[in-house]
Amino acid sequence: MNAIATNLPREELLAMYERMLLIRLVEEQLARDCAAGKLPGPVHLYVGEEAIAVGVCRHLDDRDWITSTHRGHGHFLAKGGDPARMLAEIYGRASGICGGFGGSMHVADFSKGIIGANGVVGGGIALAAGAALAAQLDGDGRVAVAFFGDGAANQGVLAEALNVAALWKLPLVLVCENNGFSEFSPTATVTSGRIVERARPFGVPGIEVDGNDVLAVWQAAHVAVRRARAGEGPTLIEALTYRTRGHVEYEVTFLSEPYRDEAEVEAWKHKDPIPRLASYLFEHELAHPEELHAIEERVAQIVAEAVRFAENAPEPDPAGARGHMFANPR
Amino acid sequence: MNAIATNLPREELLAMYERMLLIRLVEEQLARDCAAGKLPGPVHLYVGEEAIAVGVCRHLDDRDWITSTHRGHGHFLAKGGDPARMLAEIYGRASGICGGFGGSMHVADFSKGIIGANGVVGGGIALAAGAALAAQLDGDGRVAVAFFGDGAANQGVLAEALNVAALWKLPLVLVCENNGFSEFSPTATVTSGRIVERARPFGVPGIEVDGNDVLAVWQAAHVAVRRARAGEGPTLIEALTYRTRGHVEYEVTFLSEPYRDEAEVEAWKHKDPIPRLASYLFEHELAHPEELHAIEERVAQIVAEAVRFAENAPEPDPAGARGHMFANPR
Amino acid sequence: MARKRMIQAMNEALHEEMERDPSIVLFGEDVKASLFGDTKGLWKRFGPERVRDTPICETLIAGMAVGAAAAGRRVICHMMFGNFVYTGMDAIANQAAKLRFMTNGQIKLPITFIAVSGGGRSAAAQHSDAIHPVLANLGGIKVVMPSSPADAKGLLKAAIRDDDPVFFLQAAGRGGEPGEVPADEYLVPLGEACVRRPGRDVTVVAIGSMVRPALKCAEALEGEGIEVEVIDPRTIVPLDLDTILGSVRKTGRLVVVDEARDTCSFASHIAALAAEHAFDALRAPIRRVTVPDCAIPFAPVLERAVLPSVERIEEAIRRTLKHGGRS
Amino acid sequence: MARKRMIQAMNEALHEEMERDPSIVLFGEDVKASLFGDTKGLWKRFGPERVRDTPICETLIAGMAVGAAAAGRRVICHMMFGNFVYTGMDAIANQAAKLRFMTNGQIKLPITFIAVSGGGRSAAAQHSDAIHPVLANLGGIKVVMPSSPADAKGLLKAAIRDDDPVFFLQAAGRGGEPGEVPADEYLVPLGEACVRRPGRDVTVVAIGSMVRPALKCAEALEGEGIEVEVIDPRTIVPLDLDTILGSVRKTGRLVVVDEARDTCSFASHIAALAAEHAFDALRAPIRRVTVPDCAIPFAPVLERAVLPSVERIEEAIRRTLKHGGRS
Ligand SMILES: Cc1ncc(C[n+]2csc(CCOP(=O)(O)OP(=O)(O)O)c2C)c(N)n1
Ligand SMILES: Cc1ncc(C[n+]2csc(CCOP(=O)(O)OP(=O)(O)O)c2C)c(N)n1
Ligand SMILES: [Mg+2]
Ligand SMILES: [Mg+2]
Repeated sequence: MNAIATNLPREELLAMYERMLLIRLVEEQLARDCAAGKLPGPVHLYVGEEAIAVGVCRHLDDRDWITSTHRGHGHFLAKGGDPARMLAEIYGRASGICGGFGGSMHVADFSKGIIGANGVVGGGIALAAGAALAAQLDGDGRVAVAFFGDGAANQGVLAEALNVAALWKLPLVLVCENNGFSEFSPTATVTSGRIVERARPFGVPGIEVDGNDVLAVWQAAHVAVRRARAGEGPTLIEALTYRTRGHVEYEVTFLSEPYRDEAEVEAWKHKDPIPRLASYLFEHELAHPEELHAIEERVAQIVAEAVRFAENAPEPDPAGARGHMFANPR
Repeated sequence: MNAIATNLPREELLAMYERMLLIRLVEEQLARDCAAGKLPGPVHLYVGEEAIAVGVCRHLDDRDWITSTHRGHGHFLAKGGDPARMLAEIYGRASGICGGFGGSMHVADFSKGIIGANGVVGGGIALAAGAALAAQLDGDGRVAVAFFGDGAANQGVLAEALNVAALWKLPLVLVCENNGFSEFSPTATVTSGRIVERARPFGVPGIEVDGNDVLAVWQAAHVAVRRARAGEGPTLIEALTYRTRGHVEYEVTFLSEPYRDEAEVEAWKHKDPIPRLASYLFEHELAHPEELHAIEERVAQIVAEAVRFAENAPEPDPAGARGHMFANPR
Repeated sequence: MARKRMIQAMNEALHEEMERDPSIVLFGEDVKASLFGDTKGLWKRFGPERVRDTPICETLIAGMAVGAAAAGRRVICHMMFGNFVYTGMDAIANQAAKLRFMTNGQIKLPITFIAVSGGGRSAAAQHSDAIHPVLANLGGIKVVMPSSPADAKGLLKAAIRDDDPVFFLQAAGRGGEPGEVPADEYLVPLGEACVRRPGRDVTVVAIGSMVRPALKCAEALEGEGIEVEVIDPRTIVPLDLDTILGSVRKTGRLVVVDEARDTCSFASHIAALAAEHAFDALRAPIRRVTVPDCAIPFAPVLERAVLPSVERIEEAIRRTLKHGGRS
Repeated sequence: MARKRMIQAMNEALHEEMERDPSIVLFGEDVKASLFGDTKGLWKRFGPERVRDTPICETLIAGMAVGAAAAGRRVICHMMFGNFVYTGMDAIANQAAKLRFMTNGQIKLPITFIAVSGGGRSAAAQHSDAIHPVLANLGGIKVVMPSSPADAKGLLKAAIRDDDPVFFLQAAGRGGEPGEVPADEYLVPLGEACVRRPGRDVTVVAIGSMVRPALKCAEALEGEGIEVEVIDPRTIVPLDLDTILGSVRKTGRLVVVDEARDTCSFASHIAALAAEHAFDALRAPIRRVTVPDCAIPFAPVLERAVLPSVERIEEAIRRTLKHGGRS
């Protein structure tokens, strides 16, 4: 781990710990909700990948933009989205962040710079490039970050975005979360070469990083975001991680065969980024177990309140089902 | 120039000379036809780029597949398409190779493995990948070649094709004709980095070659086609050339300003691949001027006959204008 | 006959046709694991040459389908959700729909694209579009929309054997619906509508997923002595116009039920055809039951409110019947 | 008033609006050189920050338009030919048409997409599609189809100021058509049809490029005492249904002329609306003059045969008039 990340103030480290934990507890809540049959529609959880969203988003403020994926709860929360309104959205309630119109795959909060989760794999890349263009024109140092998966990296739009962002020096950070799978296809079966290398022909720097090490992610994002803010153009970060839960909750009910080795899953669980940061904090005597315990209690409290809010939130009014299609309806 | 190409039998060299000349004379005919207002629709000429189509297609036979571009006459002729029926097509006649349904941007002859010109920039890349898949399944050593421009290289489908072709070891040769422009945009203004490099992240070999040197193209294609036939997978060739005519005939009538330097155009005219091969033949004492002259006369004759055929060809019958939409109409 | 789910019927069709014709190649994202179950077992049975998992790159996949078909293969290309077809739209609209035409019929393009289409399962806006009107307008694409397991099997087999690009659209989330499927081999030809239920008072043309609610509604109205004739076009390109017009000429009243957004829906097209060709027989305004011109909302209560329901169909039928004939 | 070509009128609109609103950014392929002339001079006037030539990558371009608009810019995105919209279709159908809806109206998406649409110039199948039915069916996209230079200018300015994604479709090859354009600033609001010519015998709704031949036809029939009312919807989303229905209620006869392929055309949709809402007034079958369900052929003689012509419009009108009212 390099100089800068290891010199972070302990408050910053604790904040990252707290944010990762928030994501984890919300996702575990959703896993239970899903098992209980309480969630409409498909749900894709981010468990085990929290270090990426958190390590990147610590560099961003509300005026920076992010675009996300079908696995987007973690990005939403890391960027400062409200867990209560996110849960209400996933429950399909009127006080959800999108009024129940979006759901799990479309959680968005523009007031926080969250352009939103996206049901189209690769769809967020072009949106982020556009936001980066807007940011560049605004000229006030904002950046746009696109989170996307290893599967999404095979969509041609990534190459298109690298090309344009390089030409125009867009303040764009492309964060590929390589979690080993594209749905049920192991990455190597559908992805040739290393994704991080795909930036090089365009003259864009590529950084590969351990995606389960929040400090390593923080470090890579630090470099990329600073570059973007300084007008030096885009960076591609490939964060190596693993999806320890299913692609989609409930997949065991429809898959006839396992697509991966349970031992592999277990091995990766030992690389869980949250205990890993805890160990780091202890090793470097930056926190006591009680402190972390206090954080855990606080976060559990927040999540419990969020669940309460969401559960008690009213259903949307079907009379308004046509929604806000146009800003200027006739 | 490396060993193999320079050891080519002189018959092969003369055949390439003849084929390049055929393309040139047909295109010059079309330029005159266009100036005379005889051609319906837009026409994009290949003048100056003949070495690429010819250097590549000499390695192919009728059972190999090619896909082409809006600038597709050269590929059609290089692959053995009939100039008379091509001209008739471009004139919009019933005996055109596509019965007048396709026109300049859609000349195709499946009996010669010519899947056809394509009005969609980048559109032929995926078609060629599909043909390569079919060829691979056929298992008889066929290959598919996609010709496309530097502008087309910025379409994401190129990255998608590189990825899949590398994974599946498809017998695919991707030939990028970098002629310095994407319509009226100089390549450097819309293309970051070197196109040939875009193959590397996928583990695909890239070969850059002087596209105005037919022997160099022949050499590169030799390597790539052999690789493909041997089941070793795809290759990307970037052939550097220059478009000495306009992007589209008649562009001066609608462009308000020049988009390039006339001196640059003139400089490239001196690199014309046809006289260049002639010089090579003379220098190496492989042909006498009279021999080339005889070829020129023969080709001029072929073109004159093709024009006669096309001019006398009947107009299509409007009663059949709905064409062959379905193979199994109800 | 045996009771089977629609997805099983599709799975059988795929097995039988790939067995029958070794030139068939099938590819798409995760066709080996099979998200919906339709392609389950094919990889094991036919091997990794003929059954291929692709990366996520719809632009390429759809274009490869065209290229492989043009080069002589019979192709089955799985696009998963209808909304992902937009990503591969160039190859579908500019290549698949036009390559045969542009080359004056030099080639056949035997491609079957499979996708689920429509809503109903809270998959939200980007997974719930009913894409058939867009496809039908392209001109060169046949569009198959089965409403039962038996039809799904017979139509899918016919689609695969067809020499043109066909989109086989399975109604999203309806793959589990059971029905009787004949044991012996059979085909359901493209372009033959089916009168699901005869009746003399009003014609209801219901497309794909809408056949079930239309039938439910017809049953409910039976008790009041209202005879609803329910027609299932089964394929919208080609369209069996004769069966539809014959029914309208008989009943004089037409309701069209379509899970598409209203503007330029297939419901509109059928209404237009009837307003031209069966005009003299019409005794009441032609009503459409469609999705309003909005995206599909996520929350179940919202989604239900925009999708055509038995209640909305019933209301349309009643209004049509109430109209006092020609004024 | 001054006589201007349509493309000049568009060029003026772009200049005026970019002058007026510095938040506007315009990009697309070769917008600096300007293939059609509509974006000519903008790069010089507004500089390379606000006017950008992009590489050829419609998938990205269309998506960037959405992202930049979501991030607060007013965007003009030039897609060149309608057929290239298919390449960028995901961003249009899944993102532009839905992002505001999915996020419960959190944002506006002020995007004007410009493209030429339709045939008539032997540009062949991949450059001649009339793409408006596909766009209109998406639900979240407004669709503007001007028929005169004056409307082109006023509608384009209104489209740019509109806070929703708008497709501005200029009829291909008609950019050179001249017409009177007011000297003072003006807007033509979206959603207001125009009665191009009043008449009491038959209503002809003509869309975009079809207004001219419809008017020609109406003039020719005037000599025989046939009064044709020609309605130009100007925008098909939003649609000024009242004006259309008002006319149909008056004339009792409707012909719709649309350069789209027939199946799921906008002609079908207008026919369906009339067959529902003006049924009692109708005295003859509703006829559509459209393109048959094929791609557009290259050869002029073939292309002319599939595009709606003055002759085909006239024939449709005559057949409509011949029909003896209600039977
Ligand atoms: C355009 C498109 N194609 C296919 C899908 C179906 N799909 C949803 S998630 C997924 C896999 C995505 O893999 P990756 O990008 O690695 O993200 P991960 O799920 O691993 O986080 C696929 C194929 C989709 N949603 N959008
Ligand atoms: C998808 C698509 N976008 C845009 C165009 C318009 N267009 C036609 S040719 C061309 C430039 C192509 O440049 P390049 O690929 O370098 O080929 P070249 O013309 O130089 O041979 C463009 C933008 C098109 N035909 N298709
Ligand atoms: Mg993944
Ligand atoms: Mg070029």
